[in-house]
Amino acid sequence: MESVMNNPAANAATARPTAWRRALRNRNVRLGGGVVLFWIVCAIAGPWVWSTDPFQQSLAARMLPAVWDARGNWAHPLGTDHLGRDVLARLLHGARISLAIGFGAAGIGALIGVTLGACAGFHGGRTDRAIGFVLACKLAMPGMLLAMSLIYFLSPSVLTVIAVIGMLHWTLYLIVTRSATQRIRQLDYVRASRVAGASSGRIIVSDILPNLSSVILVVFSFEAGAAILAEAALSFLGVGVPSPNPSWGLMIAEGKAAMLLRPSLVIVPGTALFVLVAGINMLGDGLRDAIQPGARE
Amino acid sequence: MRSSPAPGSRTMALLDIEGLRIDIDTPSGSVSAVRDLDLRVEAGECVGIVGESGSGKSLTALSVLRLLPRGARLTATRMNLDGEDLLALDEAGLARRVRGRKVGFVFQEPMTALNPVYSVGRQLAETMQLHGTATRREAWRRGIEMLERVGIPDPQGRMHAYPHELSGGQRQRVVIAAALMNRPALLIADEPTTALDVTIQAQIMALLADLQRELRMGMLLISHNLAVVAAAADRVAVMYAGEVVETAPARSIFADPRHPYTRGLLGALPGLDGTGTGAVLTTIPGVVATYHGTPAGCVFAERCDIAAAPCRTTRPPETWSAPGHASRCLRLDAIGAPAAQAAPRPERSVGEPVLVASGVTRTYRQRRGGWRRATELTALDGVSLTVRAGETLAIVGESGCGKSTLARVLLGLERPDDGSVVVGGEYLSALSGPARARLVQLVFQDPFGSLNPARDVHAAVRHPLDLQRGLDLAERNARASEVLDRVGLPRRLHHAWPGQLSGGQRQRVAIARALVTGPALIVCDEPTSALDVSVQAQILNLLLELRERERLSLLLITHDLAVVAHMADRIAVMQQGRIVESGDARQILQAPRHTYTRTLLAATPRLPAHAAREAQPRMALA
Amino acid sequence: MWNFLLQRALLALAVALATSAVTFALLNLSIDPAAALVGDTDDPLVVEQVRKQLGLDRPATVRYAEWLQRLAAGDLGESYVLRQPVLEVFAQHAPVTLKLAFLSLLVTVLVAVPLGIAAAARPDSAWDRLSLTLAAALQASPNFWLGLVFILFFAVHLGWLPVSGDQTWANFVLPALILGTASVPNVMRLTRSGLIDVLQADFIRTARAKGYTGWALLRRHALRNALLPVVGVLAVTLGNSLGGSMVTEVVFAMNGLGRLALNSVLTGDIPTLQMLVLLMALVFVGVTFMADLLNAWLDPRIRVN
Amino acid sequence: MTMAPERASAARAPDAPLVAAFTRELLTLDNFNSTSRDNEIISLLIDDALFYIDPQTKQPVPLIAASYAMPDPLTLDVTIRDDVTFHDGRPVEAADVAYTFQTLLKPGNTALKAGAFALWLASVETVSDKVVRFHMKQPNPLALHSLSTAGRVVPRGTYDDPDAPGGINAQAQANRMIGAGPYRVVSFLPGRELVIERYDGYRSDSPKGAPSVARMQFRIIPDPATQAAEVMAGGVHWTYGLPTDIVEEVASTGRAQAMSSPSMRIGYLIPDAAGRAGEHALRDPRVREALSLAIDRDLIVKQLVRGGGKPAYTPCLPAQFGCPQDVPQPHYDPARAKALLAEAGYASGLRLDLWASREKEPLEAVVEMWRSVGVNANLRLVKSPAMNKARDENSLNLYFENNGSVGIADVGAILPGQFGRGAPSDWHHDEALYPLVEGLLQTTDAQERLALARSAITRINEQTYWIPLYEFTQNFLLAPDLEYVQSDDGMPRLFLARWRQ
Ligand SMILES: Nc1ncnc2c1ncn2[C@@H]1O[C@H](COP(=O)(O)OP(=O)(O)OP(=O)(O)O)[C@@H](O)[C@H]1O
Ligand SMILES: Nc1ncnc2c1ncn2[C@@H]1O[C@H](COP(=O)(O)OP(=O)(O)OP(=O)(O)O)[C@@H](O)[C@H]1O
Ligand SMILES: [Mg+2]
Ligand SMILES: [Mg+2]
Repeated sequence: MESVMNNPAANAATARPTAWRRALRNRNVRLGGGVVLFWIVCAIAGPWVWSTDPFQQSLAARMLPAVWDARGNWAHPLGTDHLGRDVLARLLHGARISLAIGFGAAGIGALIGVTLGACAGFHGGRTDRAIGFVLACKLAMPGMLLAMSLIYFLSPSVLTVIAVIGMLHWTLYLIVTRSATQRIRQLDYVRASRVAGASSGRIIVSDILPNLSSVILVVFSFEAGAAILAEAALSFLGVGVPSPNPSWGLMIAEGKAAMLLRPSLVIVPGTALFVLVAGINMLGDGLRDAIQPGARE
Repeated sequence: MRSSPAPGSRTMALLDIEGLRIDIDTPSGSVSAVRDLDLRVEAGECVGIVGESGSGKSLTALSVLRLLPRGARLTATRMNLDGEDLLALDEAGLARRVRGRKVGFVFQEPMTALNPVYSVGRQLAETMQLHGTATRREAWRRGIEMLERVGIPDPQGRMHAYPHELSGGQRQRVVIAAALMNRPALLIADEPTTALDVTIQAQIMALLADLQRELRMGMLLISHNLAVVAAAADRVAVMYAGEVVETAPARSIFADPRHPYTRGLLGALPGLDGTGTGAVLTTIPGVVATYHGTPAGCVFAERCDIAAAPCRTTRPPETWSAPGHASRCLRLDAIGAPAAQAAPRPERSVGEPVLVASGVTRTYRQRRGGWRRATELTALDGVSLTVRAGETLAIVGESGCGKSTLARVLLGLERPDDGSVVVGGEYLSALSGPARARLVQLVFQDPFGSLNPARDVHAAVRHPLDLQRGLDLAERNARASEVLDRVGLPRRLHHAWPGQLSGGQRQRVAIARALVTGPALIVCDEPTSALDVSVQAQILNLLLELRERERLSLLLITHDLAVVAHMADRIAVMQQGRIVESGDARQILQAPRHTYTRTLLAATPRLPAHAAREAQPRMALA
Repeated sequence: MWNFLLQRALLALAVALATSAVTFALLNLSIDPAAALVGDTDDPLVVEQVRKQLGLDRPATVRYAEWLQRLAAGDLGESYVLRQPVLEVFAQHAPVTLKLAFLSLLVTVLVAVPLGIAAAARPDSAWDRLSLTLAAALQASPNFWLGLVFILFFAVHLGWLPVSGDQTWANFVLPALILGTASVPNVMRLTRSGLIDVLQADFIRTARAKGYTGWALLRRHALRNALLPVVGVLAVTLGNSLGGSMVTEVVFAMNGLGRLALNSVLTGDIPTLQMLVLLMALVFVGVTFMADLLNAWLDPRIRVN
Repeated sequence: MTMAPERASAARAPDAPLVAAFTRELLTLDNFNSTSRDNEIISLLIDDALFYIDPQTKQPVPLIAASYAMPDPLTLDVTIRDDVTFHDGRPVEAADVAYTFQTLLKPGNTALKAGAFALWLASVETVSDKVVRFHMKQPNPLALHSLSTAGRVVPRGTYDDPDAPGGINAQAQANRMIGAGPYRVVSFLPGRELVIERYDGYRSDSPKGAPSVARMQFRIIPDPATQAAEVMAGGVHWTYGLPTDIVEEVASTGRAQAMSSPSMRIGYLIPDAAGRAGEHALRDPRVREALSLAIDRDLIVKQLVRGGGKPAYTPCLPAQFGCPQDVPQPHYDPARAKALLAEAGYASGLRLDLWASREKEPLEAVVEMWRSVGVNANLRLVKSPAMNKARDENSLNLYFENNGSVGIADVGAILPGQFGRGAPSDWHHDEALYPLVEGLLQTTDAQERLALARSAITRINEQTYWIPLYEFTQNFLLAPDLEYVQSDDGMPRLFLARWRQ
């Protein structure tokens, strides 16, 4: 039956009333999106506004407390770290790196996972089984272990860390893309494209992928959060972002040694990480809630 | 709906609803889905509700059990069932005393109405156990009994089956059996057969009628299919945009429709006798409107061709034209006799063959996991057919007989294992994708799946041209716009997104997309079965018009014999991958030779004019 | 059925071999086991001794071929570091991780599933928001950090539980909580969204029309359907936590497989790593297989094949 | 984080067990087959060697040996005491000593320390019940030191195994150690836990003193923060090697005592002066010197290393014999560093990769100091297996290394091993330097050795083959009621621990 039609022809057909508009009305999307946006603005503008050099050490002024401590001062609002570097400057600079890691790694994961998933879902049969095997291998392999050997092997740098984390976080994309592709492949518009003479590749690129974008974005948001945390764990094990680059994960791992004396060294980047990841996840939750019901409309 | 204009003569009805109003909170505001609705069902009576999609039929039915969607608010002045005040019952009370006990409910989708992880037996027995009306063992026995009653073979064994092991028709029978376990006083059936084959639809409808009579149940039958309602109901209510616009005994509503909407619906139905082939159907322009708040005037005014100024400001009162026959229209006087269907078009000439398929065979290998031998399924078995220029060939047959497979092969989407397909003088298998696209195109059943939600209308229509070589963008754009004009899509919708279109509009876009490459043949796989009658009429008219104007050949695949009768020049009947009968449409419809064709014809419900029950009315009106 | 089992076994083997080959290649490319094994010295004499002791003077390909050959005979080799057959090493380290994995699975299930159900039963209610917030919070807390905070609070400050070690059950409480809560967000979300989906299904409307409401509706008609995908995710979680509790085991000084894996990377103990990867892959395939069986038992539609 | 005041603890019984924590796995008990510092600590507890390094004088004194004599520079006669017993009660005899070293010298022995003995020992024999004779290949000024740090004695036949290649099984004592030290092994789970108890048969007049703590348990806790938490919670009583920050902050809660001492471990950078990794700016001595001069070692030590750390300006420690400090030293002079770089043609800057596997913070400080003289260094912190691989494949040209001289206060314990021909850390390939450092192990004449060492160190500093940084600090966290003294040779002697009453 022609399902619920809200007199659609009546509204002016200019914008695209797809899931996006519904998403923008979602509370979680707004809140999470606001948080993410806040950090993006911080990452871009922060280092200009607070222009202290995040790498400038001052060994004589190490581990100064933050302003809320009686001994703190406004020269270093969040205090200094174990090498006397300004924590606020590092936090802002770290936002760039952590966001780069989150988005970069999630992007690489998306590239791998979506490509594999779309191929598996679209071609099915032998291709599907081969990709399923790769997936089983990936799932069966301890990820941390892979990460460590890979980071040894490639030289450690922010880019390496992004690449390695990306290479470890594509399974969810694959699974989601594969099943969504299987579903979409059956739809009549794909058949219509075939009838119009489109090749498989063209169908995947122009018919299937655009319709996966919302699901992929949801996975992307979760993976971005996971990637930021994965970097923190790698830093804990000593194979994360190379210092002196101030990623938040590294700041936590470094601050851990002075956790009792200067809890703020852990709490400040920890809170930043928490807020960002929680924001990203909230965004993802919201997007999924907004996109899932009646995915067709 | 009062069965009589005299308020004093109210008898105790089984179901008595008065002043029902349902509002639904949506993100874009509160929608008034049902307004000021009265409905009575007497014991042993079958009341039908018809109306276009979105007119509020399901909500009305669900409101009896208060199973409304989240955000729906229900108010009513009276809502009695069997003497009990439903409005006074809370959720728990309703669940305990009404749902599944006094009222049984049959839903539209048999495929999903049963829980896939539990056995049929459990889902039958639980209805009684839940209400404590029987012990486990008694419930089980009654389950078997009911399965037998609804005509499922080996009921004892089937109790242990899971839903996926049953066919759609069997599942619907199980759903009916489950609804009847506690011998309810009222059975509500919401589109019980829409998803089923015609033959099975006939069986299920007959079953429901039998059961209703046998158990002396009241029944509320909801369907968008006028013929189905005509065959089963004692009284009919026509709903439009949340209101009952006309209510009458079944016989008189079809014989003497009063409301312009009812007349529109009836006029839009193609006839089955084959005499009307090619005639233009009457249509109702536009789609059902949604109201936020109570409309000032007649809800149908927007689409009514005889609407006058007062129609938009004054709410029409209920007018009684005969005992039991009421309608809400201010312009009853302006309505003449029911519009006679226009005269059939002259005989048309057919030309050269555009498509010749010979001996097409397609088998599917079904892997059953592991190394077990794959089983073979012959979906097409030596099918040969010819379609000539300007001709419409209809392919009919039961579900799973291979119609869609044939369509896919003819479109080059799938290669036949054997046999050949020649289109426009060229072997299909030798053509490139874009070259093929200039010869054959297709229109689908599901208007919602046929458009890529990520492309706007114009881009969707242009897409096949994008894949052709040698046309620059301006040319392609111009051609797409031109085709969209030709299918009658308003200009303001040329750049709309599919999500903003109604089903009929989508189908127009799909047809435009099929036309844009200028093909010789268009394959239409169930082009209207997902559409309302009024919209179906629009689409059929469009196809007919295009056929005339562009000398298009159509290959029409459908279940609906009325559509076939209306459109087809020739008919091919398929069964199990083979063409069992083919020939001139009129001849086959009037004198079918193959048994399967006869069954198909017999199962197709007809309006009272053709129905046998017309002769022996069994209405019991107050 | 036998066909199916055989197929699964072959798949497990293929996965295990593929992963072990990747591990071997990666490790040989990134570290020098001999240099890693000597420890606190870089005295070339000592390094030479190590090479001789372990036969590392031969090319990696030869060593891998040998490893395969011995594997065919059922011999997984001997740890470079502990100088014991790796299977013995596995047997020593497995119990800790097994306990940890099952306890944390228990934590996950006991926390995530009820929360998910409560959230789905009334979307957008206070419960729902609380659960989602909790999930976001848990997901955003790095494991090691949470571990240290828990240690400081529960073990040092309150003195309720031991700080580290793996000797008594009390030792497992904190790590299982940490590891278990790590997968709570995912499982909870999945339970929630699965149940929300199921509650919108047609058969739920049928069940309501039969008279089911409230808890009975959830229990008798919705839960089984909603938990089907959860089972698969739990299996993957379990499979991963058997090999992946590295950080937790380090923080809590537990001697399980995660620690063993980490140390093996740090010391270039290739045979142990090979064994770990091989067994983990088998375990993983095994666990997911069990999940499939469980799902087949829960879902008659799968049972057919 | 606020901490509850320490829970009142009743005075500990004098023989209460002591729990010590190690960061890394303890894999074997056999010090001959290990190079880890943890094994040295354990070996001092469960083994007695022929000699013992006196923590005050840092000189070898007889331990199992009663006396020794050197009839000629290539012969060492050691007379052993008659009151020393193995933990199984058997007396230690000359035959056990001879067996121990003969086994080490067998060509097929794969024990990790076997090769080191084979360098200077030719053969060992018994002269009588109580006298063992060592024949040396060359005069060895550090012979007694070697016999102190690695000269423990095992019962005859310990390693014999007819099935093993060469008849020796180097692993024989990995798990079941029979020693002659003040403690004996109760149980050992490799990689997990070791429990030892006071050996009652231990002689009371040993230079090691009489052990006090009755029982010790060694646990492996990899994460320093967890170790600190354990000490605070009272689950661990002795731990070493924690970062200064952690030690200080834990001590500030009053739940543990902090202790820092010198470590006799020096940290330094090795530049690729020889061009092992190809042509590079570091081939230029001016660049190397500039790098060294640009480092403010005092600041690093004062602010980051702290504890018992000291700045280092020579490739050896001042506490070591033969390590003069009146040689040219690279004292902090950023202006000169800049000038040197400009002279060498790097006025506009220089890019470097600095590899390291530990000491992250001080090295970050170094990198920052270099930055201010225009050297842009990228700190590549990897685990040591990865760094060693890069080093051995000549794919790095500047790395951080450290050396603890096995606690021996003599330059002979560090210079030959670091600068000798073919050493992995030989990145100078300076023909003039080889004879100087190798001579340190070939002559016993103290004056001659001093002269050799001075020339070698001068040459190394002039050419900046090393960029010495600082002496490490040795940090301990102790239970509040544990008495423990640490010698400044950096070698923990746990048998000296006792509960404060
Ligand atoms: N869950 C809902 N949320 C918002 N509006 C709804 C919802 N369900 C129904 N409606 C509105 O109520 C109106 C009537 O819906 P209903 O399902 O009763 O129509 P129907 O006549 O049964 O149509 P169909 O033939 O398509 O089943 C629709 O126009 C729709 O806009
Ligand atoms: N890709 C496929 N693989 C295996 N079997 C298939 C495949 N496609 C169709 N079949 C089988 O071929 C037979 C014919 O299917 P087809 O879709 O052509 O039927 P149909 O007549 O269009 O039915 P309906 O009226 O329900 O659309 C069916 O039994 C179907 O199960
Ligand atoms: Mg409906
Ligand atoms: Mg079909």
